[in-house]
Parts: sequence; C-alpha cells; structure tokens
Amino acid sequence: MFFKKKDRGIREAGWDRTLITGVVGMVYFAPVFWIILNAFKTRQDGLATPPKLFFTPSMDNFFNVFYRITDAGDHVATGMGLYFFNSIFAAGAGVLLALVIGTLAAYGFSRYPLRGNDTYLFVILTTRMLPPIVVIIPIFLMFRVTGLSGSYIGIILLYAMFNLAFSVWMMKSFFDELSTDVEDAARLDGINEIKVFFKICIPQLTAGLAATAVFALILTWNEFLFALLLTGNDTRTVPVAMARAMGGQLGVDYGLLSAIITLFLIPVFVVTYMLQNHLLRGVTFGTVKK
Amino acid sequence: MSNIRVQNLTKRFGDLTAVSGVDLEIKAGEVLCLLGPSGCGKTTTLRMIAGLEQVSDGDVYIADEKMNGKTPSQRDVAMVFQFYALYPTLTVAENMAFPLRAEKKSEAEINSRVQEVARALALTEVMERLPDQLGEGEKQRVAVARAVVRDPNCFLFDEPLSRLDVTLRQTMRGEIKEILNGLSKATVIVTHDQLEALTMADRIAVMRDGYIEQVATPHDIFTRPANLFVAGFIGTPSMNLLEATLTKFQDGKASIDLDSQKILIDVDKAVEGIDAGSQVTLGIRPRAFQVVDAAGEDTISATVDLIEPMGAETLLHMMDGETEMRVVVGREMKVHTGETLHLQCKPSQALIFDGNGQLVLT
Amino acid sequence: MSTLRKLTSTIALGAVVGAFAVQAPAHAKDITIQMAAPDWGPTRFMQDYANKTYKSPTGNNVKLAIDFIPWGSFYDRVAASMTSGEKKYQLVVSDSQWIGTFIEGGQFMKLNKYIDADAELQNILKDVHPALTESYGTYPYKSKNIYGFPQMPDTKVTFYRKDLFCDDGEQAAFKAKYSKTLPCTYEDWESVDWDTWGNIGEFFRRDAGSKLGSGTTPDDFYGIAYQAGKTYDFSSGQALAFVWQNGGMIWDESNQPNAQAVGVVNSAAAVKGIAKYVDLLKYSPPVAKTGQMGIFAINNLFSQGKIAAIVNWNAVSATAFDPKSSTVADKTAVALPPGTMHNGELVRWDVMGGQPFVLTTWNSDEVVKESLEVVKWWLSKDTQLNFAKKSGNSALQSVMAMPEYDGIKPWNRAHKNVLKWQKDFWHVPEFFELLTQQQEEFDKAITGQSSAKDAMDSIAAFQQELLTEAGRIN
Amino acid sequence: MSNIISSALRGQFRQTNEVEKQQSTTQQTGKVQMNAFYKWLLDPKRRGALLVTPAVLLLFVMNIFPLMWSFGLSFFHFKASSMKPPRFAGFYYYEKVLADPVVWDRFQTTAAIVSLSVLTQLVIGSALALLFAKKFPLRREILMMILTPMMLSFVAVGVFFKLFYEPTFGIISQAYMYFSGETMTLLATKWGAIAGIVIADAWMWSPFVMLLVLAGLVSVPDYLYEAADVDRATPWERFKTVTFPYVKGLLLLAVLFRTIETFKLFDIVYIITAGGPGTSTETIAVYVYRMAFQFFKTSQSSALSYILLFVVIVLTNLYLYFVNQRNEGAS
Repeated sequence: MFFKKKDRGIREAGWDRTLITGVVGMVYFAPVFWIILNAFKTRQDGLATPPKLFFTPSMDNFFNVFYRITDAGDHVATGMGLYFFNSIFAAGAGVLLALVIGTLAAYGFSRYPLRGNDTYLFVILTTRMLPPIVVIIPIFLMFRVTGLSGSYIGIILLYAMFNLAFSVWMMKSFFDELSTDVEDAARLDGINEIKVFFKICIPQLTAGLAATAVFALILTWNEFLFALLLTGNDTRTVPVAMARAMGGQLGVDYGLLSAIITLFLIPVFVVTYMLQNHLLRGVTFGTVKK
Repeated sequence: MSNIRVQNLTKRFGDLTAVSGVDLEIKAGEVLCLLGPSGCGKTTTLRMIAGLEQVSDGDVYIADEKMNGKTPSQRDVAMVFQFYALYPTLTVAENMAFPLRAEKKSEAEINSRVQEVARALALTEVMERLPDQLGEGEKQRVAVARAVVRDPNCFLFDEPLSRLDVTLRQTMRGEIKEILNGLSKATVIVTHDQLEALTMADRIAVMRDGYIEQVATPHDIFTRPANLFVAGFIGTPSMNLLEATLTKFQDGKASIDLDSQKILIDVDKAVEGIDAGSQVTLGIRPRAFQVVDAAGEDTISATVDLIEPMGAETLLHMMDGETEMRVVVGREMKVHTGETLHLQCKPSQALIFDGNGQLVLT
Repeated sequence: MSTLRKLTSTIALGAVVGAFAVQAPAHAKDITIQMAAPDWGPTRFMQDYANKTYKSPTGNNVKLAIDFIPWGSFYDRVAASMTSGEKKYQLVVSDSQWIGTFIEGGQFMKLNKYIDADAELQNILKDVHPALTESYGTYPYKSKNIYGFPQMPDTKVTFYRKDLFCDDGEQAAFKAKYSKTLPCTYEDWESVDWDTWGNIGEFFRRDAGSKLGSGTTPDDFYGIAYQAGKTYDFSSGQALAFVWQNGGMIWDESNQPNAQAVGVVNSAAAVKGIAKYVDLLKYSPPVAKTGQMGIFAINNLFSQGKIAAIVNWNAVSATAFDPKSSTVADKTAVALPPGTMHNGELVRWDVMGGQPFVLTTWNSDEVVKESLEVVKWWLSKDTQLNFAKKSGNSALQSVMAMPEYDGIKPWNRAHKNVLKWQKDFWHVPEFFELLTQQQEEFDKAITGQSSAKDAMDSIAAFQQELLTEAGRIN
Repeated sequence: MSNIISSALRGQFRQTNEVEKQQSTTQQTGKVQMNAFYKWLLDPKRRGALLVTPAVLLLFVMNIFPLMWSFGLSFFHFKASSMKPPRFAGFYYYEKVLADPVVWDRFQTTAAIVSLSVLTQLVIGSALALLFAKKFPLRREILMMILTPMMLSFVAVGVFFKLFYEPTFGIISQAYMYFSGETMTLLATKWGAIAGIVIADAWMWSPFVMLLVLAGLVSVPDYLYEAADVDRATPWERFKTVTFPYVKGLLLLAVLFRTIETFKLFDIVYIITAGGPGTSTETIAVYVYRMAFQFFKTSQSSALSYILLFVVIVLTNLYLYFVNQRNEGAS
C-alpha cells in the first residue's frame, strides 16, 4: 500500500556502474560544461579554433553581468541583481501559488469527483496546448486594463496559471495513491475537514509536493515570452534581461551570456539537488500503480 | 447509553444496491459481528454507521441519538481499519495521542493515557517508531490502541485481523475480546472469517448481497442456521446439505428418501407441518456422524473417496452414488479409500430445510 | 467591446495625465519623455548625454527616460506595446521598415504640421542628410510625409585586413594572377567592383597550414563574405544592393497603385543581380552554405581572423577595432564597398541601415512640443558631434563636412561617401510578409534549393498577389 | 493482562468528555445567517466544487478569458496593429487557413520534428533510466549532470547549439572536422537542419523522460525479478514481463507531455535555423508567431491556433483511446 524503499527494485551496482554512467554523464553534461567554461573566457578564447580547454580564466564576464561601462568609463549597475531577485521571487511565488491552488483542486478532483471529472481535468490540460503567442495580446491588454502590467502580482498570477495544469495532474495522481482510510480514521478521531487535509494528507505528500515543485520550477524558471511582455523595468526577470547578451553590436556576447546562464543555473540546480530524492520518490509514488 | 441502532439502512451506488433495509440493534457492551462473503455489504454498513458513507435510506442511531447527516467526528465513534490506517508520518506515540489531541485534552492527560494504553497493549518499546517500521502485529495493536485510547460511544472494527498470520490472529483475537469485554460499549466487527466471528461476537449478523440473513448468538448461528446460505456458510468443513424427499414424519422421526437410500432420522417436531412427499434439504454437520458397524434404518452408507488427515481428526470425502458427503472421524480410526462405511447421525443433530431453504424449527 | 475600449482609453488617459501631473501651477513643470529603445551603445549614449546636457528651452523640467530593451526582444516588446494600446512611450526607436504598420495603425505621428510651424526644425532637417530623412521618415517611402528622425544612421562598408591586402608578396601574387591591383588603400578600393571582389575571394582562399601574408594560417582561411542569413533581413540587406546596382528594381511603393511586382521584381536585371550575389558566396566560409551567415556571423569570422574582407554594417563591425573582442583590431581598415559597372559608371546603390526614432500619437500638445525639443537637442551640432566621437554616426551633413570628421572613426570616410547611394525598401504595413517570403526565397537560392530566377519569380508572384489583395496594386 | 486493560480503559475520562459535549452544544448559538451560509458552502455535496473553485477561477481569469477572446477574434476581421473595430467574418479565416497549402506544409514539418524528437527522447531517456536504475556510488551527483540541460532556457540552448553547429567555430563541427577531415555544414540541408533541431531538443528533454521511466523502474518489486530469475527468464523476457508493465504507464505519460510541448517548439527552431534552409524547418509555432506578431493577421493566426489546438486535442484523445484499448486488451 505505502511506498516502501526496501521492497522496491533498486538493486546495488558497484563502481563499474559509476564508471559507465560517469562517462555517459560527462558526455551529456559536456554542452553545459562548455557554457560554464565559456563564462570564464574572453571572446577570443571563446571563439578560438581549435577550442581551448586550458586558458587564463577571466572574471570580466561576471563583472559585466552586474556592471556596464559607459562611454565615459564609469561603472554603472545593470540591475541584474534585482533581476535575479525578481526571477527567484516571481518563479518561487508562482510555483508556490500553483502548488497551493493545484493541491486543493487535486484533492477535490480525487476525493469528491464531480460529474464529468475527467472532462474538467482534460480541459485544464488543454490550457497548456496552445502556443502562448495566441493569448499574449488579450493577456497583455487585460493586464494593462487591470493595472497588473509590470507588477509582481501580475507575473506571479500568470506563473501560477502556467503551472496549474501540471500541478493539478501530478497532485491528483498522488492523492489517488493515498489510502483514504487514513483520512477516514482521522475524521473518526474527531478532527475537521480542514485539519484532515492539512494534518493528514499534506504530511504524507511531502515527496509529491517536492517533486511537483521542482518540475514546476524548472518549467517556470526560464519562461521568457510572458516575462518579456508583462514585466516592467523593476520587475524584469533574468531570462528577459539575458537578451542583453544577444543582439547589440556583437550579436551574441557568448561570454556574457554564459556568465548569466551559469549564475542563473545555480539556484535551480541547488533546489533540484536538494529535492532530488523526493523528485524520484515523488514521481514513483504518484503515478505507479501497485 | 452507548448503543447502536440502525433501521432500514440502505445504500445505493447508482443502480447497484449494496445494502438493503438492514435493521440492527447493538446494546452497550455487546459485540456484534457482521459476517459474510466479500461484497456482501458488510463494510458499507459499517461505514454508514461511522458516517463515512452517506445513507441512501434509513436511520442510524448512536447512543440513542439520530446521526443521519452528522459528520464522523460528531458521531464520536472509534474505528479500526482493515489496513490499520495509521498516520504514516506520525510515530506510534503521536498516532495514539492524535484522537486525544483532537479532543483538546491537556498534554499531561494525553501522556498518561497514552502510556497506560501502550503498556496494556505492550507497545511501550515501539513508541517512537513510524508505522513503516512496525511489524504487522504491532501495527494492528497500534490501530487498536488508537481506537481505545479515547472514550467513544462505540467501536467499529473493519476486518481487524485479516492481515495477521494464524498465530498472531489467535492471540489478537483473545486480546481484542478481552478489551471489549471490559469496555461495555456497543461494538461492531466486520469480518469474513467465521472463526473470528464465532469466538469474538456476542451476536453474529450474517449478510449476503446486502441483506441480513440471520442475526443470532454464535451458538444459535451454528446449531440452528436460519437458512441454507447460513448453514453452508458457517462451519468448517461445511455442513452436508443433502437433497431429499420427506416421506413420513412420526414420533419425532422423519423418513427421508435420499438419492438411493432411505433413512429414518431424529428431527425437530416442526417437520410435522410439512407435507409428506415434499422436497426438503437434510443438513448434517460433518462432525455429527458416528460410524457404526452395521447398516440400519437410521444409517447412511457411503464409500470413502478421499482421506484428508487434519491432525486430531480425519476428514473423509465420501460418495453415496452421486451425492458427496463430508464426514469427520477421530484420528484413531483407520479407513481405506473404497471402503464402505455406515454413518449414523448423532441425536438431534439433523436439520431439515423446507423447499424455500428455510430451517424448519419450532 | 466598445465599452471596454472606452474604459481602456480612459484609464490610459488617466495614466498619462498621472505621469505628467502638474507639480505646481507655476511655470516649471516636471515632464518625463518615455522612449523605447534597443539596448546598445548609440541609445545608451543618448541617455547618458541627455542626463548630462539636456535642458529644455521651455523652462519645464524635462527628463528623457529611455526604456532600454535588449535588441533580441526589441521588436516583440515594441509591437506588443503598440498593438495593445499601452500608450506608454512618447518616443520610439523603430526600424524604418516598421513605420508603415504603426502609422496605419495610428500609433506613429505625422510631423509635417509641426515642422512647418518650426523654422529651427526646418533648418535641422535641411542639415540632415536627405537620404536619411527619406529612408527613415517618409511614408509612403519618398513621399513628403515626415514621421521620423535619425537616431543611429548606419551603412555597409568594407572591412579588410590591411596586413594581408598591403602585403608585398600577396600584392605581387594577385597582380600576377588577375592582372589587377590588390586594393590596399582607401583609394585603391574606390575602383573595386564585385568581380574583383570575387577575385579577392578566390585569391585568399587558403587551406590550413598554407602561407598567408607574412605567416601561415592555422585554419582554413577565406577571402570574402557578406550577409546571407535567413534571420530577419540578413540577406535582403545585401542582396537588394545587387538588384539595384544591376539596374533592377523592387516594387515601388511611392507609385501606388500603378507600380507592379511581376515583371519588375523578377526582371532580368534583378535576376542577374541576385545570381551574382549568390554566386559570390562560393568564396565565403562554409557557414554560407547553411543560410546562417548573418551580420554577426561574418563579423565573428572577420574578428577572429578567418577571413580577409567583409562588407557589413559599420555599427556592427565597429567591434572589429575593439581588441577585447577582435584579434585583428590593429590590422583592420575600412573602405567603400564594391560597386557594379552600370552604363559606364561604378554604381553603389545599397540598403540603408540604422534606425529612426518617431513620435507617438497619444500625447498632449505640450508633450509633443517637449518631445520635439528633445529631437532638436539630439540633432543639434554639438550632440551629433559628440555622438560621432563616441558610439554613433552623425546624421548631419555639417558635422560630416567638418575636417576632423573623417579621422574620428575608421569608417567615417567610407560611411559619408556611400550615404548618397542608400535606399530603403518597403515602408508599407505588409513589410514583414514581404520580407519573410523574400528571405525564404533568397535562402532557398543561397542553400542551393532553387535558382536565382526561380527565387525572383516566386517573390514577384507572391508580392503581386499580396499587394493586390491589400489594394496596393491595381 | 486483560484486567489491566479493562480497568485502564474504563477510565475516568468519561466525565470530562461529557462536560465538553455540553459545551459544544451551547456554543451553537451564533449568527444564524452566517452559519446558514457556511453550512450551505461547506455541505459535503459542494466540497468538491469548493476545492476546485480557486483553480478554476485562476484558469478562467488568466487563461480561459484570453482564450475566449482570441477564439472570438478568429470569427472577426481584425488586425491587432490597427485601431479599426472588428467586423464579423464567420468562418472566413478558418476556410482561408484550411485552404492554405503553406499551413499544410508547416504541419508536415512540425509532425516530422515532433515525431523524431519525441522518439529520440524516448530512446535516450529510457536508456539513461536503465543505466540509473541501480544504486551505485556517486549516483546522485552523476544524475544531476544529466538533469541540468532541463534547467537551461530554450534561448540558451538554441544560441549555443547554433554555435556548436557553426562550421568554423562550433565544437561539434570542429570535432567532425578533426575525425573526418571534412567541413560540417549540418544546417545546409533540410534533414540536416531537422537533425540539428531534434538533437538540441532531445538533449534538453530526454532527462524528463528519463525521470519518469526511472520512477517506473525503481518501483518494480524485487520479488518479481527474483521470480523471473527462478523461472529462468531470458533478459528480454524479464524486461517484457516484469519491467515493462511497470514502466509502461509512465512512458505513455512522458510521450503525451513531450508531444504536447514539442508541438509548441519555437525558440530552438527560431534561433538555430530561423526556419531555414528555405522553409524546411518552419514549424507551425514559428508560422503562428510570424502571422500573429509580424504580419498582425490576428484573426487568421487565432483561427490557425484553434485548428492547431483541435488537432492536438484529437491526437491526444486518439492516443489515450488507443492506450486504453491496448490496456484492456492486455488485461
């Protein structure tokens, strides 16, 4: 009934497996490694032929992420620090909101099926099927009318919507796997419905919530189009600001772009690493039938 | 008064009627077992009493209070689930304390209470473990402990022992029975295991297809099953039910035509009311036979077909023409397959069911 | 719909009023002119220099606030702002070809009546190079309706490796092979036509390890490149020069609705020009075969020393002189781009680059007035000279005529001299459809999927149908 | 033992209990109207709807409303760039889109890219999952190396893969040159360009498939493998009868999600090939973008989008139907 590590099929393999996967992993990671390496290269080193693995690392690109040198030679902040904060805040809050609303809905869909439950679920899924460009103009217009344009709340609501379908689907499958007996037991033990949800269901779903959060975060972290059109100067996110490294006189400033990508990778990488165990357990727990 | 009463309890799922017009009354201190094959509606009945299912029809009274429309928590009942339904994220101690916390008892009160019950159920060693880290027997005891730690109106058990192995089951059966004895609460136990029902219940309600077939004490259920279903369902090996024709009734003895034999047998006086020549079913438990040396008018002759030693006793599968019979004899008796035995029914152990399958009884 | 519209416009109006709210009833008002601009040197200069020097002559406290949008997403952001009726900006930097869309959409403002009423503005416009005003500000193209002013003028010029072109050995070898002079000085380049350009391409094609100039080349080395990429206008920007120089024409929007596409666009001269354009790509680095040799690709190749000469936008290839990004910063020189001998004259018709900036329609008279003051400040001699000294090109003939001008930037002399040859392509709202299809067809020709003739026939047919449907061709 | 239990459980708590019960009844005198409303709202019959409401509200405001808006526009003559009011057009734009050979061409290109990319992701994702389905030292760390591509932005992946494919500077091209001695111009041909897109997209999203498949793999109970070993099953039989049934559901889910997402593939295509060479890699998403945002054919792009949505919904349902059929047939 309940997921138990010990009787599932993870068997031990030794260092030989480490070797094989290590090689595969390095090949797979190579493009990312190249990007990170590029962040420490000057433009000449970055475009050198044959490619340079060994070079004198330069921190200029990282400096340029945060500072711009004017014609007069002054250092002016690019606001990238704020954009990093914006990204973390908008994506974090959006994911959190989607998780809260999505989990409630998933609980509803799982425990109190409505007439035509599957249809509703499918409709929710279809919201992710349309190219976003189609809805961008009405949303843009709506944001302007409501004054949400350029505000944190607007982009957060949008990201919440963005992740809702995914959260509902994933969390519903987690709820479907949970034993309803435990909830019934709690009801009989005399606690109310709200507590059943928060004290009984949620603690059992931490793995599922973590997995959903990581997936949603990964899908939101790099969102570009909505952020481009709906954030203002003060609420701009990194993927939008990242475009600074593309175009302009150099075309793509590979070094600067790499530096931004590298820095921008760190938060989501750390979160994923921390929640990695949940990620796997969560997915398993949620979707595999006994 | 901590009693339970249900009237005309009915549950429909769409077109399917899972429970039809069940009437039951369980007095304080009484243990009622709902017994029946899987899918007979016994668990649904239990869940309606608990308030976990809405009733389609009928009323539920707990402690003489009408409970229709009340939430489970308002009904103040304790329930032990088939899969225990322990809170997987809480330790044993926290699991036990949970219902008390819900009642907003003081910490000191909760602690002493939990300790008391834990000691009683021999759980003190495992108080800090999570349910995942417990053996089946321990989980079961925790589930019981969580139910008895509070002081509810009544207790409900859903297949409480089904997940335990045989030895553990025997022990727990005794323990639960003792606990319940001490509590003077109305208790309903759902089970498909007749042994469980027979040993633990004050009364047994046998269910089939949503209907109650019979409600009676274990003794009565066993000795006087109300109909063919109950007769066949209760008892291991199950009762021999032989198709027969009643030819005559005189002096408390009935003359009965079996397939190829005639037999004169002690039966209930009420058989008098049945017309001679009627089709009836003769019910004799496998242990109600004794083997005699010679055929007589009160014996049935049958050939040993298969011998199953069961330890203290031996089960014989015997054939009388096309009719199969089960007979239990003492271990010491030596028989061979193919041997013909003469079976005499012990006094007043034969039951007659009428053409409608109902027990004929005064 | 209409209610909502009213509502939105009311709110927008409220926002505008709020933004320019009167601080005190006295004479000095706080006014902010919001400008949408791509994020790069020429616009950064505008902001920095405005912060330093701009003071409105009206006495109002006017601030120029530029919203810097990365180039990569500039169009999308501006398009969304314009089409949604955001009404956020008073000034917008725009590619010259986008203006028709937003003029017909009602977002960009016609300026003639303001110019007519303002002698100072008229004087400035007289000083602005006429090719710039024509390309940047007129709609329909070459009409008398003025909509915009130059923000960053740009032209294509030749960037070449003087260490190679002036190498004695190479000079001698080139002379021996083609009986022509390998152009070394600016003056040498004045007589280079596309055939010679092809010779250069063939001549400097060297395999890795071969001798090159005074040393050897470690990698494959190529002679020539110009833009030939599918993205945006990264082939039209060069290919149309070949059409014009060979006597071909594009659909003439100044002669609506009589001008035709079929028979004009795919005229023999135009096909000949495109065939030449495609043919010369054989001397370019292998990326040319993929249809991805855009303006940044050739710039990278040149800056990293993989190529002897390129024709490219001076605003982009200026980075070739920056030692931070270029390995050939001290070896690069600039000259005129090659031309075509046409009727005994070397013609250099080419596509105008750069961007104008325009005024929007939703502003009060006062804001319009202040916006025009900003324009005057921007096009003043002082600003333009400083602009030319930093990261931009001046639009004023008077600045370009200053004796010091040619020495300010390596490309100034060439830039100044090719300005008069610059033309623009369509300003009509169908621009993007015309461009996209043309780029697709050029790309097919570049990657060998079709011939120049087929490409031009397809382009002509498409334009004829599209423009007829739009009512621009009878 | 029984005595202890009984005496313990008969306990002295009863009194307190009854006191509390009385209190709870006295508390029920409150604002009757509010209580009635709460009662109505919190009726178990409405609980499902109540729980779903916030999600539906958010979806409605942020998604359904704009969808309806653009759906409505597809029946009107309207250009987003112009300030003219819309005029009713009926099904004009749907007819126009369906009669457009360009649309058909773009659909074929999209189908090719989607099927190739999803297939590649499936193969690579499953292979990676098989490798990681056991415990071994440094598993967590090596797994992170595989997961990282998912965390990059489409734009970053597009820009750098374009650079990797660039014949002169690209590391892939240079490696090819090093081994074969020939110049690599991957993007010069239709199928080369499609391969370039598929490689980048599959590289980025195979980890997603891997995660789902891996989740299935680690959920196979050990005793099934043991039973298969006892029955002397070949590795293939073992995979077919033991492993695959556990992975199947998740694999199908992965196919569903990836297909839906790949249909929208835009940035990678737009950056790496810009739809070229010629129109070889112009996907439907790129076409919709051009139509909506560059040509400002608002109505037509909306109509096309809804036809696209319809196609995806039909495909998804066919797929789900097909999967269910198979499942029923199997069991």
